[in-house]
Amino acid sequence: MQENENQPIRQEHAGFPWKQVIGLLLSLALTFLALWIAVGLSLPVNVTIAIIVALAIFQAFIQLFMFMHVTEGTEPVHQLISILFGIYVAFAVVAGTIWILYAQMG
Amino acid sequence: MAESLLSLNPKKRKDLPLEYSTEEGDLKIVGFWVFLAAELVLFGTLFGSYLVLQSHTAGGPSAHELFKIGPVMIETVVLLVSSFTCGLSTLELRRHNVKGLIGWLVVTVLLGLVFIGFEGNEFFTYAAHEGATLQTSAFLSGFFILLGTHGAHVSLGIVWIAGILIQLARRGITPVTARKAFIVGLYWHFLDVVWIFIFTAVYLTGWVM
Amino acid sequence: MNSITNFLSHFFVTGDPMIYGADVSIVLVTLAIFFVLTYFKKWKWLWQEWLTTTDHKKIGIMYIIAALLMFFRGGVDALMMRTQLALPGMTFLNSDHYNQVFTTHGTIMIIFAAMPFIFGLMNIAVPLQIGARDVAFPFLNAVSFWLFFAGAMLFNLSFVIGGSPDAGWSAYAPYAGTELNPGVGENYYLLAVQISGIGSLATGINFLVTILKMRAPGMTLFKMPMFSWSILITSVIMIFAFPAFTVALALMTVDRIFGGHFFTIASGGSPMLWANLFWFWGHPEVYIVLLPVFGIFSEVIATFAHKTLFGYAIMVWSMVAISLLSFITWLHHFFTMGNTAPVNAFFSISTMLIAIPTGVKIFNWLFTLNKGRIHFTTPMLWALAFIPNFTIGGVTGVMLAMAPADYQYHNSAFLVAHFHSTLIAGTVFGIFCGLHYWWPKMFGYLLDEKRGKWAFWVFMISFNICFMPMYFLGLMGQTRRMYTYPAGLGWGPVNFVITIGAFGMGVGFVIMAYNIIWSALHGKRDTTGDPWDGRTLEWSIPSPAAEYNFATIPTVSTRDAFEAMKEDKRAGKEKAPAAYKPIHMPNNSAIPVVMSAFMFIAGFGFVFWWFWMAIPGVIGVIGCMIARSFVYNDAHLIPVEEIERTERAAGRLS
Amino acid sequence: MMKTIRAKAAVILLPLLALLTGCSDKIVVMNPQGPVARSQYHLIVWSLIMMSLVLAIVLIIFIYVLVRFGRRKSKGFDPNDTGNRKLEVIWLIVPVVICILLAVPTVKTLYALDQAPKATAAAPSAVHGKTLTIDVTSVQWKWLFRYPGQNIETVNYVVIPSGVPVRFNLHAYDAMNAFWVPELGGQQYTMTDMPMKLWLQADKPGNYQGRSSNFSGTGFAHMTFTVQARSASDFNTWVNNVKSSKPALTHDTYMNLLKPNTVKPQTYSSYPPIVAKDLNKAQMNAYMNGQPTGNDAMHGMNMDNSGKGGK
Ligand code: HEA
Ligand code: HEA
Ligand code: CUA
Ligand SMILES: [Cu+2]
Repeated sequence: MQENENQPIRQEHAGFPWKQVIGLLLSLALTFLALWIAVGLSLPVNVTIAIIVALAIFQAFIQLFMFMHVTEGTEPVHQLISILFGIYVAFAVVAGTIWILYAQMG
Repeated sequence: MAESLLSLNPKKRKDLPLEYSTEEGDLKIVGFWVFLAAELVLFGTLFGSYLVLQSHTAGGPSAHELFKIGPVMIETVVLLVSSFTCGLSTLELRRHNVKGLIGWLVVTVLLGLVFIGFEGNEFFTYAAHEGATLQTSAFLSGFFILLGTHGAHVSLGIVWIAGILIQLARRGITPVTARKAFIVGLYWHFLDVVWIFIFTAVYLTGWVM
Repeated sequence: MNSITNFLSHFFVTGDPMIYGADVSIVLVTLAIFFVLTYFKKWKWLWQEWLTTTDHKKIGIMYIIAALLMFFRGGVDALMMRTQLALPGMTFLNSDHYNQVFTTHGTIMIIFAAMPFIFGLMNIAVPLQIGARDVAFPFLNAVSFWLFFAGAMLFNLSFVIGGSPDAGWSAYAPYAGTELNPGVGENYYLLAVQISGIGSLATGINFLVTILKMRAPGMTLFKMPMFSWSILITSVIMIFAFPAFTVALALMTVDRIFGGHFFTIASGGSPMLWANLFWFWGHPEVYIVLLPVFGIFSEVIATFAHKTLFGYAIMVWSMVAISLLSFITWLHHFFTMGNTAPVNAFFSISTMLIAIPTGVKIFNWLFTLNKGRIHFTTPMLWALAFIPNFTIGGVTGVMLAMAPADYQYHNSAFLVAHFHSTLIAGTVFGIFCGLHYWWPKMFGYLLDEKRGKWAFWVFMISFNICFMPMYFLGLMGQTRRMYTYPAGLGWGPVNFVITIGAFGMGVGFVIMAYNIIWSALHGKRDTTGDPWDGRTLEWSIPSPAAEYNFATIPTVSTRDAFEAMKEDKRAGKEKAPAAYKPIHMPNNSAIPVVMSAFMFIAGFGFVFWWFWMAIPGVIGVIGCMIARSFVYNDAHLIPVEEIERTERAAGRLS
Repeated sequence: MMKTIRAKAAVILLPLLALLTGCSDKIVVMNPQGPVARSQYHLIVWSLIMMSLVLAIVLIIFIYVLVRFGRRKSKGFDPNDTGNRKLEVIWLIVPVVICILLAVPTVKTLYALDQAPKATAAAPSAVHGKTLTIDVTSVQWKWLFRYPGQNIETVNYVVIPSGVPVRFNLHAYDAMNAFWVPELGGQQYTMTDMPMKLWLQADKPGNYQGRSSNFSGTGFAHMTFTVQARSASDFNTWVNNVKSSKPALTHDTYMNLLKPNTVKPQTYSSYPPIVAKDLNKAQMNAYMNGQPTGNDAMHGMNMDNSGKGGK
């Protein structure tokens, strides 16, 4: 399978790595923002948790799109659907487990 | 030209980076994405378990008493930066620059080692000074296994990148080594994503509660 | 000296004649195998042709052989249980022994018989159906098989060494924890199921990528045979259900082996968390063993009704719906664990919803038969019997889904009847159906129809005798997992009938086994490659298929691609075959077998808390992975002359 | 072939019909003796009717297509009959409707069972509005019943007044079990880390078989008990009798009861304070070693004993 070795490769990535640098700065900013909201402010616990979880999800998407090239490939729809299904099931197991084990009668 | 194992129309592949240039590369990258999707559920299950056990301290130390902001922030920043350097290595891969690729991967591995060092130290401190081990309470079992699983993934990533570095040094950038370097990059970024949630769900909520 | 005998008497299970019998027969069978292989000088052949193979067809056959053996073991367990329960107050098995038997029966049947059987059939049929030369990751495929095999061996070893698990296939904490269950039995369960589960996850990824990426040109997803669709969906469920189980098993392993407190009574452990995690995998698991057989039935019913499948698109979408719903119903297995009304209400309704897509499929099969020309072959009989029998299992499932009613059925024989109605009338009928259907493609001859039909009728009727009365037994208050019961409750006669049915199923299975042997000697050769007038691509190539499957990859333009080709041929529009080209095929590899041997060693070490043994095993596994990473030359080229020779021998080239 | 299928249909459906009439008292689930079991029984009968309907539809179509198209030379073969939007919509809608018809009473019953059953109308006014609380502990392999109001304890049998809603607080000492008295109502698990509640009520005096329905080890099959429902006055007499004529449960006897074994029914006129603490096995071990049990605030989920779980 070596015959493809000389295929043309797109050189789109020449120049300063803006995408990566912005990704890094954003994730650092989000991290410290979350820390400040959790430790620095004293919002009600539920509100705090809602905000920091939202920030974490936002940051995860930054990694996914800025660093991980999730939309690349011959048929990127395959990995996109896989990740979406994974998110669906992961959400089911986290939310379901918490709901079931916290909402119990005595 | 030999007729290959699979029959998918290879035309689309021409405009894609080197790691997609063979059918094998294409398959393995998709396969790895699917694997990462499965890992989402694996970590999801660990998170769910940790979160329901978080308050089950059984008289032992609680999250609030245990976690120190300083070391955790260092771990977090180190891992975030390593994700960035790993992103740069993929960039150098795309530029066909072996030296740059190897260089940034080496930096990434070193940052990974720093992270593991800090995490190991954190675990050790808990165990040695607070008497907090996996056997202390359900909360601590959850904590050590969730973070331990992540840490084991990072350690495996370090060994894996080291193996790929050897192959890159020996063979340069070929479709096969390009694919390997790209996939290990995906893996590394994914671990960063997991850490973001550990940081939020374990440490931040631990401090909040 | 004393400590050595003491150790040995704990290491080997002692004191039970049945187990001594098993010890002796294991030693004898092993010796016999060694002898036969050595005498006929078959070691090299075995190693080169089978143990190191990466050919999906051979891996499929190995899966099926192993699964049939495991089905036999699980069946013997079932007959032992049924003998013990036949009459009130029987003393054939004591309590502890009975508890081990139902645990191994359930675990083996689901994890080491039903799943590998399905993996076998999908290995054989899927690449052929989609016009591929192998799966996406042939090496990984071999790894999956050998991990399953290592897990199965480890699990079965528990019978003679150390003692079997006895907490049920669902291994509920805290009973399965070390406080109440100190032996090694549960460790076996955890490690064996874990090892084979990793293989299942890999199989899921492998087949998902295979089906997504390796279809013949022109075969869009919606032109794909329904069995391949069902495997696509099943793979998705496996990929997302197994990681949860991996974690659950790992956490309990941490509890048992490293003193953790996830599910313990002490130190804040939450036993209910185990139930929650187990069923998060456990419910999708039942669809993992069901959807593939839905695919098989779709192929077989269409083939023998001589019609295209009715409502193809909605058949696909209903499976997609099932895959999504299957992840949000798990709580129905513990409605009675103190949940609040909103929680139970949510999961009652989400469970009932699954009846809708399943019903869609049932009606579509019925309407495929409608206006068909029905041929009652053996595979078709299994498929037809599935429809009413499975519907009974399905509708009783819906009854269980109604939480307040489930308070009365839960853990009763009614539940046992429900899940055997679905697992046997669904999964087992389905794998027997697929076995008869694809047998000629695997081995080049057909299973005998007359004997096959006998096996079918005996098994099917006995199945009803066995499991229909069990619903009533549940309503009469008998619970599951009771090793005995007193007279006077009216349970005795019902149990007796059930036991008769169980032995009848044994007879049916024996007839089937006899048929396999008889047909191997006298079976009709399949010279055309298309014994059933099939509709899909696997029937377009010779039986058994060549190493490379397709000499030239077919181009597809419609559903039922082979049927269309045959029509073209009849109309004289046959396309000239393309010229052969050399074919790349994956090399054999010893790494999967070796790796699974290390896995077995590691597993065995952990079972006995022997870290000196476990750690080298783990290192061996990692070493194998590293070794593999440095293998660059993993494929060989089949030259055109060899392809011509093979095709000529199969009568495809004049 | 046809004959066997028809015969099978009869074999399946006839007993179902027999069940609907509740003809046999051996079929305990179909022989409800209290309001809880009765509401579940109604739900079961309703679901049986709907399920028989579904099964009948499937069987009728099944038999029709096999008879019509299974013969050697049947007419009407149409290989182009590959789908029909209208039909497909029908078999999407009908099951949806059936599911709704099942879901509505399911949810209603669920919420109703969360509350104490309404006292039987025929009950004497003396017991109107009254409830009884009994704490149940499952131990490998026996059932302990504690009457906190009466300060008495029984083993492997329990006496309740008929016509009065009884609140069973369920708890496990070691393995999980499930408390099931089919004639009075469905089951509920017992767990080590949280109390669970189950409301049951008997219409009239009588003896009802109860058993554990969740596997808990060697003696599981013998983990049975009887529920003896007595009239309100007989119940009071029984309580007084116990108080005057039965021995007290001593600490040592209690510790013996906690060992894994099977025992005969027993009765005690009082119990030591440790019984009321609802310790599980781990907590008991800690207590015996002089360590804190942590049971004052149920460790872990912060469950209290008053019935309001969670936070
Ligand atoms: C292949 C295996 C398989 C399959 C397919 C199913 C299918 C279903 N199962 Fe079953 N189940 C098991 C295997 C399976 N199950 C096992 C092994 C257990 C017990 C495990 C243990 O505890 O050890 C179990 C337990 C189990 C329980 C737990 C009970 C308890 O523990 O108390 C419940 C409760 O809701 C349930 C429900 C269902 C439902 C609603 C379906 C549905 O998917 C069925 C859908 C099908 C139909 C309904 C028939 C066809 C439809 C029509 C003809 C359309 C019209 C119908 C209606 C509108 C109703 N199952
Ligand atoms: C695919 C899954 C599968 C299959 C195929 C079966 C098949 C059978 N099962 Fe199984 N069963 C389960 C999955 C399955 N079961 C599970 C998950 C449980 C729950 C376990 C738990 O509680 O943890 C269970 C539990 C279970 C119980 C309940 C035990 C209890 O709770 O006390 C019973 C009791 O009757 C039973 C019976 C049978 C019978 C008679 C068969 C028959 O179909 C078997 C028929 C096959 C053979 C008999 C082949 C063997 C042939 C021979 C031995 C030849 C010699 C014989 C003669 C000549 C007669 N099973
Ligand atoms: Cu179980 Cu709270
Ligand atoms: Cu289920």
